[in-house]
Amino acid sequence: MTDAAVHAVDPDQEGRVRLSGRQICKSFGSAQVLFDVSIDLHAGEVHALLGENGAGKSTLVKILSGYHQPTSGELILDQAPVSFVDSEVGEGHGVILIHQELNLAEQLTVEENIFLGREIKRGWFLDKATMRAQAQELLDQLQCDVDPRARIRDLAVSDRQMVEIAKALSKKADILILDEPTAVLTGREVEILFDQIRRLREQGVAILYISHKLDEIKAIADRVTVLRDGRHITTETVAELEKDDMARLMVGRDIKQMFPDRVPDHSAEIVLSVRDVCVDGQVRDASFDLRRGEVLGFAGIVGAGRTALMEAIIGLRERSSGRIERNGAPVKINSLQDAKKCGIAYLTKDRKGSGLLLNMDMRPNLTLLALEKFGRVFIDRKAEEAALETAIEAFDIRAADRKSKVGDFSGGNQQKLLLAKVMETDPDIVIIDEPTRGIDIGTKSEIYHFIGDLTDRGKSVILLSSEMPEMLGLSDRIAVMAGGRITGILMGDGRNEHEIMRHATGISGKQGASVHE
Amino acid sequence: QEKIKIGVSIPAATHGWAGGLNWHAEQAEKRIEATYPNIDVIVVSANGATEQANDLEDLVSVQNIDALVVLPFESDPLTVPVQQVKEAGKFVTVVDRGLSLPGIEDVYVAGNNPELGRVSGEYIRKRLDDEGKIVILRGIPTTVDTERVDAFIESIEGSNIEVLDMKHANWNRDDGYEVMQDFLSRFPKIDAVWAQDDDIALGVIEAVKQADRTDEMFIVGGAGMKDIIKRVMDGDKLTPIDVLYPPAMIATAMELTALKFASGVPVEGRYILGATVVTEENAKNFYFPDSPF
Amino acid sequence: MSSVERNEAPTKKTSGGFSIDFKALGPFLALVGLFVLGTAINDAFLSGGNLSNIFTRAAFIGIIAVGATFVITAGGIDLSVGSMAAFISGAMIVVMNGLVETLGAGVETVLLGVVLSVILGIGAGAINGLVSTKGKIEAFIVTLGTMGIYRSLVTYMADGGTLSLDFDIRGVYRPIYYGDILGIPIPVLVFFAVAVAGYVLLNMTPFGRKCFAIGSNEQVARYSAIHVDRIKTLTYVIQGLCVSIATIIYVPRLGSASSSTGVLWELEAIAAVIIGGTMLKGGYGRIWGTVVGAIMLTTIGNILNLTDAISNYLNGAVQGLIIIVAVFLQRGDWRRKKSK
Amino acid sequence: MSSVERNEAPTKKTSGGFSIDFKALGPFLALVGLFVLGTAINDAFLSGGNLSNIFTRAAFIGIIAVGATFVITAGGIDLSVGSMAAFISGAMIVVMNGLVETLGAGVETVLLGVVLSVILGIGAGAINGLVSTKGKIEAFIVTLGTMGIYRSLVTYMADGGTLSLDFDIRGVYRPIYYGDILGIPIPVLVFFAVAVAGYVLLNMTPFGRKCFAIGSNEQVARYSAIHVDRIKTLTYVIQGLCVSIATIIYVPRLGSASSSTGVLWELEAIAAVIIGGTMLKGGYGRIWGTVVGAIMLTTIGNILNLTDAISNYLNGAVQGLIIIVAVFLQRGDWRRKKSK
Ligand SMILES: Nc1ncnc2c1ncn2[C@@H]1O[C@H](COP(=O)(O)OP(=O)(O)OP(=O)(O)O)[C@@H](O)[C@H]1O
Ligand SMILES: Nc1ncnc2c1ncn2[C@@H]1O[C@H](COP(=O)(O)OP(=O)(O)OP(=O)(O)O)[C@@H](O)[C@H]1O
Ligand SMILES: [Mg+2]
Ligand SMILES: [Mg+2]
Repeated sequence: MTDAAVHAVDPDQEGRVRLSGRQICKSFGSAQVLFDVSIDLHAGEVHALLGENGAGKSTLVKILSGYHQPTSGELILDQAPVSFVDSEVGEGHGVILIHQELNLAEQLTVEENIFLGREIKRGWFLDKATMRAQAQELLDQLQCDVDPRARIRDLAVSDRQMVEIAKALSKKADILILDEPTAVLTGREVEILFDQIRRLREQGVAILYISHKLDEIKAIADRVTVLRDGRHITTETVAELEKDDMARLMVGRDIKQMFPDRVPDHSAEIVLSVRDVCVDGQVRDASFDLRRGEVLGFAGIVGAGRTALMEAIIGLRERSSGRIERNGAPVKINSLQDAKKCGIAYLTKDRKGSGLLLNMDMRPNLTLLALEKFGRVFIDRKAEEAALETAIEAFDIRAADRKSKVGDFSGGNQQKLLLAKVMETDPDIVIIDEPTRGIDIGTKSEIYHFIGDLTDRGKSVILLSSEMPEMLGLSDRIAVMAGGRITGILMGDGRNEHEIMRHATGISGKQGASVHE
Repeated sequence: QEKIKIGVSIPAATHGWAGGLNWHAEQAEKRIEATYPNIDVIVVSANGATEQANDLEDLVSVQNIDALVVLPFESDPLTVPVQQVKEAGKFVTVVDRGLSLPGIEDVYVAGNNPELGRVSGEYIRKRLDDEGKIVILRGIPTTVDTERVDAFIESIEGSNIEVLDMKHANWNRDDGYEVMQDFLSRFPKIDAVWAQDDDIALGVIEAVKQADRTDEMFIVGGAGMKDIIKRVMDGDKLTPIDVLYPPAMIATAMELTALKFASGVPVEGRYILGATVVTEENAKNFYFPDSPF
Repeated sequence: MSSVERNEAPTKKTSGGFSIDFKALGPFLALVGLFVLGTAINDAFLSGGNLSNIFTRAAFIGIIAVGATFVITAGGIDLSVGSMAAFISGAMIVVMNGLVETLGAGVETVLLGVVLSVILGIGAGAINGLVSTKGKIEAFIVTLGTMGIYRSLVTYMADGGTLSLDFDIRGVYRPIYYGDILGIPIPVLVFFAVAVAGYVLLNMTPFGRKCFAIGSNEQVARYSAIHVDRIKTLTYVIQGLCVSIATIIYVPRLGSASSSTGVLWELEAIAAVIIGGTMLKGGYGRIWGTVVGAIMLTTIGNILNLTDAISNYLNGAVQGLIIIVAVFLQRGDWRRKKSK
Repeated sequence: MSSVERNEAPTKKTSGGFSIDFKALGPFLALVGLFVLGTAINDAFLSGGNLSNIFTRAAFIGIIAVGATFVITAGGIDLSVGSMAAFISGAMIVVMNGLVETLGAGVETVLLGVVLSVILGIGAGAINGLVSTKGKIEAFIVTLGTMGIYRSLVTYMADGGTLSLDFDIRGVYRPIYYGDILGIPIPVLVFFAVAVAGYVLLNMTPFGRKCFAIGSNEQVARYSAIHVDRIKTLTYVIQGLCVSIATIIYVPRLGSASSSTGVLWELEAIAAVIIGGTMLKGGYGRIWGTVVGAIMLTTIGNILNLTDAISNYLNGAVQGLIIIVAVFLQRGDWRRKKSK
């Protein structure tokens, strides 16, 4: 903290302190989540904030931008104490926060969301032409290919995040705070975002950046602050820290091995076989086999149709054609209930929209999918409580208050709960769509080992992920999709980033599925 | 000494006639309480048969009344509740709509719904010389409405009067206006309108005026609303007569009941009010400009 | 409307456990307040007879409102309950009267009437549910439509007049409304049984849990392998069943049905549900709240009959005011403000 | 109810632009269908007089429904509009009658009546809005309460009877309802003007956009620096203003007000809004849909008056059926199923 004081003496210096939090404490009810945390944001610098799920990162940045009030402590903006009574005041001072949870009105269009609350007017009326043009400009700047007139509810999650970013950019921030902006983005989009962050840094904007992806921290951040259990652990320059150091500082112990050791058995029996599945406009003639004890990865750029294919397999989307066989016998899966009966479970990537009941507490959320397990006539609350106990243990779910609404949980803990919910059905085949979105590195490794255990027990996993290391580290085989088709299934040494990209972008040139050893 | 309590249960003022009923009940309450200091009158109003049954229970159980004056929302559903009041040993006066079982009430002050229909029908028949096209605007589909309409139809049977159509106008001016507008666009020739109720009649008048067909037809309402009586008195060609169905009957019933307790004279039996025809000549006898109805 | 819930979320925690209890107790406290008011106005209020009257009356609306709690919790709405009640009453009367000739005015006739009522209630509920889920039409529109349809049907059956139950049958059927067991009126017992059954179903069974989930977020429910359409339809069926039970105890009271039977009961039922703390947008329902809400509404009507200090014309105003104030007090927000 | 919207999302993309157009056109097509039906039933339907009647009548409910579109879009509901209309009519009549003595039965008197109406409308709307937002009470309960209050007030003012406008004033005021400009009745013109103003306000101003945002997600709105309570209150004020405008053209029609004025208008207004495609849960509103919805409702009533093929007792049933079918057809889901 002393170096911050040095900066503060010379306000004209490039790295001068713009905004700092001093001795911030925050409690929700009886649960204290922040203890005397201090942080300085410098102009023209990217400051990273690291910490496990539930460490208090989001809470801290909400305080810095006026969405929460600190229980004690103060904010200092340009050497003067300030009080952001609400986010409006914060924004008035140029502090812009991109929330971890998407904050868009789903029924409104992209353009309407970007300018929500600060519409451009001509006279008394909305200047729609200007807003559309500016929205288009912002989206172009982010190389984001969505129509400004599209409704948010029709967009893919990653596109929604890009809209959030566009919205923040349009606000002309002096101090920009990004809370896990890349959790739902793909590699290409992350690069675009980084270009923007670098550009803003050049312009002297102070940036606070939260992510669980340590590569990103190395790539973009200048300094890093680590929080653990609501306490400030350290603030250092990124150059001085290796990724392992960061992980250790966060978790408080060494992470020995990220991925489980796996010995793929390519001769195990086929448990699921999908043939010629089509979904109108989204998937064409997808066929693949899944073996017992296998992790089958699905890679592809956004909109390649992976989610559509999976939802079609489990009966959440209408198939226009195609067959599905389970253990060699044809099965009819026309609804998720059918899929459940076939021992297939699905973990959605949209945890807020289709994953969790945010206004309820953990217990009903955990058991919702496997409700009949807890009694057909009456729900056995004791069994539910026991299951919750087990899940909290198994998935390391950290909630300040077990009775609080799931919507108040930290993002990562929501994700863990969602995973626990899906696993409650004890499926033979799990389809997991972005399982580690927003999960800290320590827990990530636990989840990877958990998946490893599953396959060791003879379960099979289909993994949809936009994180390349995860895809490569876990999958025995990798199916790549492009434009609604499976363009290749990679095995063995064929499983590398280059091959995946080649198939994902469609330059592999082949029409049908190709197999690479 | 304990006051004698007379409970009065009537329908709430949800349409013109019922409004008049409430007004007259309130006036009668004031008069009776002023005249007989040892009588307390309690007026309650209900929005439906169930609510009225509730009111009767409350009058007995919490107000501990000695006598009940009731104008049933509908005859049938209130028969048993009134019977229970009677069984609790109270003096019962029933007004307008008779109960479905005989012998419950001590006094019956009866309006005469079929009579209203019959008188109206006979007037129209005579006026049109047994020949012509008419339309009918009905009230809310209830027994009261059905009795009136049935009697009306019966009274024009055998003549060449053709009922072009009848529709419910729910004893409501706005509905009367709209239904009449549509009758006017449908039927090029209408000789007379039976509106059955003065609220409806007021709507009909405006619709006919708007269509500029005032010379073509006349309108017969019912009840004795002051606006219509005034028109009759002024000799308006559109409303030559009105058929009386006075909401003041509630006051009559209340006063009869009070009399029984005040004077001790035996009061019982049936008092049937006729359906008097109001014409230009006698209208001034029925015109009360201060009444809200 | 949802603002109410949302606004509270942040403050809830700070005011600690007591406030949460207060929220659940809210409706009860408001009811106690009403009882105090009633007693203050007239001593007779607390008499056994009067209390028994209040609870017996609350049974109609209360039973219907228990059904409405399911519908509303699952994110739906049913405007047709009042006319459904009228229609079922009418059909019961017509059929029972018809059976007198063959079966006589005995218990069998009444039982057959009861069976018919249950069948019609379930059927009418199923129609509401299926048309809105399968036809993908807003429940508001569907039940507004069926509201007109059922009311017309009873008017038609009664030929514009009143359908009246045979007086011999009334004698047999009468105890269902007027009878009591150990001094507790039968309608009150039925109400209690329905409320307990509703409570168990809503709070202790998978079905109830699914209603909460659907009302809270339909998409999440669908992704949790819940047959959303089926469950929603079932809530309307339960509503229909509740209407039929209410009708079964209603018919012996007045022994008749007409087009004016049950008018605006839907509004009262929904009001009872909302007063009880269930959210109109769905996702949160509370049977006991509903029961208290129904009793509150009835009590307000009763209190107005205790005094003639207020002009009859102003009944509606007083009623409206009391409802607003009662809900305001039970929400408990004023306490928080004051304590700040 | 939200299922309807959500279900469509996945299919929407695939079915392409046409389907979206169809959805917006839906209400219009349903209206055209009704007109065809009307013409088939009776030639008189298409006569200028009849059409002018339909549109003039639709003006009342339509104007009120334009206001309701704002309230519902922002996630609220207003049940008090019918009794508010009755109350405002009554107050206008009382005041104008009173002014005759001092000002005479001239234009000034009418103007003062109109000014009073606007003040009362805005005031009543503000009360609904403020009590529900500041008091944190569900709008359903607040407006149910004020519904009773306003209706009682008019009953009280009228002494249970009818308030009648002075006949001299009627002469002056009459043209507002019965007059026309270039053959178009003035109420229709006013309706059109209100609809255009409503459209502009809802779709072309920041205020309208904020209504959408609040109805869609209050939390997001709050995070976007939108003064949620203020905007919500304003929607009720707009609703009140619309009621007052409707009243201003209603009073000269029959020159009277009583406790039966405006009964159930709230249901009609909400129905018009929902038929028009606005979502009851908020977040999406469509003024033109509302206008068409109001005209549809009026047309159904008119068609039923033009035929005697249907028993009068069944009017309500036919009305209910037509509403359900019309909404089903306009939702356009049946088309998709068929094309599969
Ligand atoms: N509104 C709230 N009410 C109650 N508890 C809350 C609320 N917001 C956050 N918390 C609690 O505060 C703690 C810190 O949460 P926070 O969201 O700041 O974590 P985080 O570091 O951002 O985690 P993640 O990496 O998972 O996003 C968690 O235990 C969470 O449950
Ligand atoms: N609810 C929806 N409504 C309309 N279109 C949709 C919807 N969901 C997905 N799509 C479209 O369908 C196509 C395939 O989407 P899908 O989500 O399956 O892609 P994906 O490859 O799984 O993407 P991701 O990499 O983000 O998981 C995309 O063009 C997408 O925009
Ligand atoms: Mg976070
Ligand atoms: Mg008195």
